[in-house]
Amino acid sequence: MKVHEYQSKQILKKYNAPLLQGIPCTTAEEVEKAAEKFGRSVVKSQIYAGGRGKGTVYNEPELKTVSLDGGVKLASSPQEAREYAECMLGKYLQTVQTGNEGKQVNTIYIEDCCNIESEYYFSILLDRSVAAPMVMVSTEGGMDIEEVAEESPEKIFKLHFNPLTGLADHQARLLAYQLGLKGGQIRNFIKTAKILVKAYLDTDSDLLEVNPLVLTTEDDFMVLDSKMTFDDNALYRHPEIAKLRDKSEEDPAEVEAIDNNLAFVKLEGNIGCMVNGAGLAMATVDAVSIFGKEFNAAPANFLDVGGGANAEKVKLAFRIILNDPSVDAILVNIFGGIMKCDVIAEGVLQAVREMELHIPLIVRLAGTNVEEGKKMIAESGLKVIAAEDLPDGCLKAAKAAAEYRKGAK
Amino acid sequence: MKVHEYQSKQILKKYNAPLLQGIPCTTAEEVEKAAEKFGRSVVKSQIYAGGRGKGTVYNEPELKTVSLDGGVKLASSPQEAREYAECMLGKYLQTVQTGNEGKQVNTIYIEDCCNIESEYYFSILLDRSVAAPMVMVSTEGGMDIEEVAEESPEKIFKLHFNPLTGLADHQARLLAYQLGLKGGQIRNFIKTAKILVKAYLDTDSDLLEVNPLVLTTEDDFMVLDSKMTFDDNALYRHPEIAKLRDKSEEDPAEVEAIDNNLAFVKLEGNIGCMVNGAGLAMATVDAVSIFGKEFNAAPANFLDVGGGANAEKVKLAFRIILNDPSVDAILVNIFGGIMKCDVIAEGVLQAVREMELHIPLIVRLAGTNVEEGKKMIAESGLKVIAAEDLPDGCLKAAKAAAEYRKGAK
Amino acid sequence: MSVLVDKSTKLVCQGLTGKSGSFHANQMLEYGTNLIGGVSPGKGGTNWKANSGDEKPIWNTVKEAVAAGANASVVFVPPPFAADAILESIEAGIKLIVTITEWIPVKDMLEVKHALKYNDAVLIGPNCPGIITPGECKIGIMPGFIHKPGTVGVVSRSGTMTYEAVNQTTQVGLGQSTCIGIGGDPVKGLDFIDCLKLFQDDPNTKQILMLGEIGGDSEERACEFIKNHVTKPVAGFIAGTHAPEGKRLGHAGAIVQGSCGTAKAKLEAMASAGITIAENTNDLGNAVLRASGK
Amino acid sequence: MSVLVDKSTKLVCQGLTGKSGSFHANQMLEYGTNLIGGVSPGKGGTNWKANSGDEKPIWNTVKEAVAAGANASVVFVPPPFAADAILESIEAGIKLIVTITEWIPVKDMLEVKHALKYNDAVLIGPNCPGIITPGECKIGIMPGFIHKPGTVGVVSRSGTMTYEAVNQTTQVGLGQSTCIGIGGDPVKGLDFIDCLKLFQDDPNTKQILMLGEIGGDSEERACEFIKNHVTKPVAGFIAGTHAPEGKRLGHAGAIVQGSCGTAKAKLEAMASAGITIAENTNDLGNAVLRASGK
Repeated sequence: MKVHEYQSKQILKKYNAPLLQGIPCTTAEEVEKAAEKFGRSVVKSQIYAGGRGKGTVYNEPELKTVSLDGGVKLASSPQEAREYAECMLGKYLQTVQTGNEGKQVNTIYIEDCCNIESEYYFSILLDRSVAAPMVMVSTEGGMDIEEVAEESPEKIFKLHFNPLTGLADHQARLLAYQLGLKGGQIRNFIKTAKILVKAYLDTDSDLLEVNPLVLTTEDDFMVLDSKMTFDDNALYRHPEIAKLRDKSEEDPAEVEAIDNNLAFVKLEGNIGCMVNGAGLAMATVDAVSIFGKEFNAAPANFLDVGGGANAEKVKLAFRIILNDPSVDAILVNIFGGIMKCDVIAEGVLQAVREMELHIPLIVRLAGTNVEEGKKMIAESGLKVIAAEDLPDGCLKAAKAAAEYRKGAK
Repeated sequence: MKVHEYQSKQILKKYNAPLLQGIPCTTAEEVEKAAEKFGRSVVKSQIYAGGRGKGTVYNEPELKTVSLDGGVKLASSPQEAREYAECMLGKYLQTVQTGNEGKQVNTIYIEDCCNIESEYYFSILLDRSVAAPMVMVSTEGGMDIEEVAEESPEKIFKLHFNPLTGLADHQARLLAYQLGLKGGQIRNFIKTAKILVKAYLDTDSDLLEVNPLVLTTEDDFMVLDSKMTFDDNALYRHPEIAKLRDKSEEDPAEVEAIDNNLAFVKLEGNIGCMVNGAGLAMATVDAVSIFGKEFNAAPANFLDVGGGANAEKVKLAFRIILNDPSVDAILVNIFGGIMKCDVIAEGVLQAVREMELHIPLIVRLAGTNVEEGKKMIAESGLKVIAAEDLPDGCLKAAKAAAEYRKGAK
Repeated sequence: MSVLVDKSTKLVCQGLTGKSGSFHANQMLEYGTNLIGGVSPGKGGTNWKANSGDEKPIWNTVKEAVAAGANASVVFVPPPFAADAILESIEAGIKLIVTITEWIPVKDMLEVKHALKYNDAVLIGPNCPGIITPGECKIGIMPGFIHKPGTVGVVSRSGTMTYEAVNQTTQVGLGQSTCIGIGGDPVKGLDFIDCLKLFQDDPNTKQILMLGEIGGDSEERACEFIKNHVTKPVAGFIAGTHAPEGKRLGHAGAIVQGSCGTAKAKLEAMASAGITIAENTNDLGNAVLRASGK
Repeated sequence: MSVLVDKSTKLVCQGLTGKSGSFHANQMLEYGTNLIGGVSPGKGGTNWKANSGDEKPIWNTVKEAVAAGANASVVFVPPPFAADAILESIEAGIKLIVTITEWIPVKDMLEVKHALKYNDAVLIGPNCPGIITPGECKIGIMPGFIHKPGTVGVVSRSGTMTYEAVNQTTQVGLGQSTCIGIGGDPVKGLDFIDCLKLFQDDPNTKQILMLGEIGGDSEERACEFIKNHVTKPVAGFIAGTHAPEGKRLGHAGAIVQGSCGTAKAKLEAMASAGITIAENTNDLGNAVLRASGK
C-alpha cells in the first residue's frame, strides 16, 4: 500500500527521524496560513507518483492546458505559496511516473526550508535474491536511482542487514564512509540510518525511500522527500497505517478487485481476461498479446479469480472487466483442479444470463470434468464460443473482438 | 544488580504485566493510609532476599528477640496492617536466604488481594550450557524451585527462546499446555508470558522470577511476587534501573570495591587475600582453606585487583581488607605478567609504609621480574614475609595470623 | 524413488479443523497420502472425521504429532498465525513443511527463513500448491488425478501453470517423478536451485521442467546452476513476457522493477543454459520431449 | 603445527589507538606477531607508531583491513561498542576474533553468538587473555616470555591461572603447543570442547591441560567429551572448590547456584573421565607429567 509523502513523514516523525516542519493543507487559504509560519516555504503537491518536481500541472484530466510548470515549488512568501496552491489544488499533475494520465492534486504539503550542503539517496527494501532487507545509498541524491544504476552503478552502495536486529552501528558506519562523510556527519548519519531502518521494520514497510536525504550546512541530516509503501499482507497489524489508504488515487476497478480478494491489473488492450491462478493469468496475457497481434488485439487486463471460482466471483470478475469501455471480448481460461470444470461452466453461464452479456465470450476449459463443462456450454444456447486450447482461445477472442468492434461502429 | 520486589513490579508495570495495586511505604502511618485503599491487604517487607514469608523479624541485628513471625502478612484491616508494619520497619528480617544475618527492613509494600485459583512458578534466565535464555515454569507455585527440582523434577518445564525475537506464540502455548491450562487461561497465560519475556529482554535482566504467578478465580494471571536482577554490564543503558540500586542492602566493602572496579566478596575467615586474576584469586581462597586448616585459618575474602595492580589499587585493596576486624593477616598472591613483579612489590611496600600496616603481610610473587621483586621486599626493612609458592604462602599466613591473634589478645 | 515425499511420509495437517484444511485433507487422504492427524490448538484430544468415516486424532501441539510419528506437515493456518505454525513445526523437529497459506507478511517469512538456517527442515511455500509424488504421496491442493507416475521432475513458481505442465507431460506419455510448486512469494522456502539439485540427484527423474515467471532473479540464478551442475535435459517456460513494468501481477513476486526480473533476461538466461524453451502454455509437454531429444 | 594461530596469522587490532590496545599491540609486535594495522573509526588514513618506530596503518573499517590481508583480529574496544566490533569482524570475513574486552553485556554476546552460527568465524573470549602459539604468534595480553614451544595444549577459563600453568609446564620441560584462554564469561566463543577437539587433532599437542572453575557445566560437558573422543593424556584443575554458594567470584561465570556448577561435580566428572587432577595451583606442571606417565 502506498501513502502520500506527508503521511510517510508523519509516520517517520514517531521514530524521531530528522524532518523539517510541515503542514498538510487542502485549501489555498490553509496553504497561505501554513506558509506564514515559515516565511519561505516549499509547496508540494501530494500524489502517489514520483517525479513531481519535474512534472506539469494541467487544468483538466485530458491534460490540455498547463496550469503550472512543476508540482513542487519554492515560495518566497505566503502569498506566493497561496498562488502556487491555487494552480495545483483540484488540478492534474502529470509526471514521468503517472504515464499518459494526470493525477488529481487534492492535498498540498507546506514545508519549511533548510540550508542544503549536499544531497544523498537513501532507501530500504527487500533484496529478493537473498531474502534479506537491504539499505541502498548513493552520493547521487535527488536523481532517479534507476538512472544512476544504469549510468554510474559504482556510486550505489548496498548493504544487507538482519531483519531481527536491524542495522548495526558498524554497518551504518560503513555506509557513511562509503558516502565519504566525515566526523560529526558520520554520527548523525548513523543515527538517522538506524531510525529509518527501525521505522521500516516496525511498520512492515516494503519500501522506504528518502530522496534526497540532505546534509545541511550544520552537518545535520534531513529527510527532505520520503516515500513509503507497506506490505499489504501485514496491514492488519497496523490499522493506523491501513486507514491512510487513499482510494481516490487508485483505479476504481482495482480497488473493487482488492476488496473482493481478486487480483486485477488494468492493461491497455481490448480483450478482457478471466483466469484462475496468477501464473496462468500471466501466461494468458502473454498469449493474447502474441496470438492476438494479427487482429490488433491485446489484453485489457490481468485478472486472477483464484481457486474457488464460483458464480458470484465470476459475475464480479465480469463486472470489473466490463467497466472498461475498451473491452471488445472476454476470454475465460480455466484449468479445473479441485474446482471442477462443470461447476465453473455453470457459474459462467449463470453470469452470462443474469448480466445479459452483449460482447463475445470465449471459454477455454481444461482439467477436472472438462468434457462435462464443454457440453454444458455447447448445450446452453447462449452465445459462448468454446476454445480447444489457449492459442485457439486467443485467436477466436481476437477475431470476435474485431468483428464486434466493426459491428458496433 | 538486585532490586526490591516493589521496584521490579514498577518496571513490569511499564510492560502492562498483570499486577495487583500496591504502594511502597517507609512509615507505619503511610502503611495504614495505603491499606485503607484495599481493606484487606498484604504487608510485605522489602529486602533483597527471598523466603520472606517464612522468615522471622527480630528487634536487633544480633537476632535475639523476635518482633514478628514472618516477613509477609495478610492484614484484614488498615489497623492490623499498621501493627504489622510497626513490627517490621527498622527491624531485622532473617530468612533461609539471608543466612545467619538479618536484613534491616526499610520499606514495606502494601498490596491488594486477589482470589487465587492456583499458583504457578515462572522464571526467565540464561541457560549457560547452551548460551540461550529460557523460560522455566512449574505447577508447584510458591515453593522453592530448587526444592522442586530435587523432589519432583518432572513438574518443571524448560523452554529456550531466541533472544532476538522473544517468546513465540507456539512456545508460550506449549508451556500453557504443559501446565495443564485450558481455554481462556491459555490465552491469558500466553499474553502474560510474552510480556514478561519482553520485559526481561528489554531491561537486560539476568533473572526474572515470578513465584507465585497466580491464576485467579476469574481465569486471569497475576504476578504475585516478583524478583528481578539485572546484568551489571548493561546498566549503562538503563540509568533509570541503575539508580534503583540500594547500597544499604549491600556489604559496604563490596560497594566500595565495585565502585573501584575491584572484584571483592566477603567471606567468613581471618586471612585477607589480595590476588590478581579471578581464577587465581579463587584458587587462592581454595589454598588458604586447605593449607590453613591446621591453624584454624580460613580466607576472609575473595579479592581480584585485576591486571594493573598499581600502588593506588593495592592501597585501596588493603583498606577494604582491613575494614574487616576479623582479618589477622594478609596474603598477597601475584603472578606478574605484563605488570612486572618489581613494580608490584614497590606498590605493596609503598602501601605498607603509608598505611602503617600492623598485621602480618605475606607476599608470594611469581612471573615477570620475580627476583627483583623479592629482593626489594627483602631489603625494604619492613615486616613483610616472603613466600616461595602458594602453599608456602598459605601456611606462613595461617601461622602468622595465629601468632598475631595470640599476641593481640 | 522420488524427491522429498513418498509412501513413508507421515503427514500432520496444521489447521485440519478449518474449512480449507478439512477439505484438502480429505482430498489428500483420497489420493492415498498417509495423513496421521491434525494440530488445532484448543481442540487436542478430539477426533476429526474424514469423508470416508475414518477418524484422525487432533493434537494441541506439533510436538505431540511428532511423538505420534509425524515427519511432514502441511500448513492451512490463517496468515496472521501461519509463520508461528511453521516455526512450531521447525522447533518440533518436522523435516518437511508445506505451507499452502497465502498472504503471509514478508517480515514473518523473514523470521521463518532465519529459523530455517539453524535447522535442517525443508520448507515448501508459502502460497504454493504443494508437492506430489504421483501414486505415492500428495501434500497440497493440486488435483491429484491429472498426475501420472513417470520421469519428469516439475518445479514451478505458479499453481495452475503447474497443472498445465502436469497435464501435458501426462498426455505426451512421460508422467512425473515429483512435482514441486515453490510458490510465488518473494520470501519462501525451497527455490528453483534447491529443487534442481534434488531432481539432478534423483535417479527416477529423467527430465526437468521448470516454470518461471517475471520478477526477482531466481530463474537467472537457476540457469547459472543448470549450466554448471545439471546434466539432465531441462525444458522451461516464463510467464509474464507481456507484463507491464512496475505492476504486480497477482503473485507478490511477479513484479518487474527497472531492468530486474524481466522476461527477456530470464529467457536469455534459459537459452544460454541450453534449456529448451516452451513457446507457449500449449507447448510444455512437447518442449520436454524436444529437450530429451524425442 | 599448532592450533588456530601461527606464523601465517595476519592480525588487525580493533581499538589500536586506545591506551590498552596500543600497549598490548606493542607487546604483541615485540613477541613477533604479524600485526598489520589497526581499526579505529574516524582515524582511518593515519598511522600508528609502534615503540620500535615502525608505523602501521589505521583503517576506518575492518573491511579495509581484510582487503589489506588481515585474517585475524583482536578486540580492545570498550564494552558498549565491543559486540558491534566483533560483529563487524564477522561480517568482514575475519576468521579468528580474539576479544579481550571485559564487561560486555550478556545480551550483546547473545547477538554475537547468533551471528557466529551463520558464519565460520571463530571467537575467543570475551574477557580472556587470548591465544598464543609459543615462538610464532601471540594474540592477547599474556606475558609472552613465560611460554616455551612444546607439547602441552593449555585451555583455561581464567587468565592468571593460565600463566601459572604455562610457567609450570615450561619449568617441567614440556613447553606448550598452543594456549587458549577462553575467558570467564557465561556467553562466549570457543568453549572447552571446541579447544579439546582442536588439541586432539593437532599432531604437535601431546598432552592437554584444562583449567576450569566453578559455575556453569562446561567442565562437566568437556569431561564427557574427553571420555568419548580424547585419546591424549589430560590433566585438570578446578578453581573455586571453597567458594561460597550464590556468590559471584570475579568472573561472571563463576557462581554456584543450587547443585549446578559445584566444584565437587566438576572434580567427579574429571575423575570419571580419567583426567589427572592437580592437587593445588603448585601441582599443575607435575599433574601433566603424571598424566603422561612420566
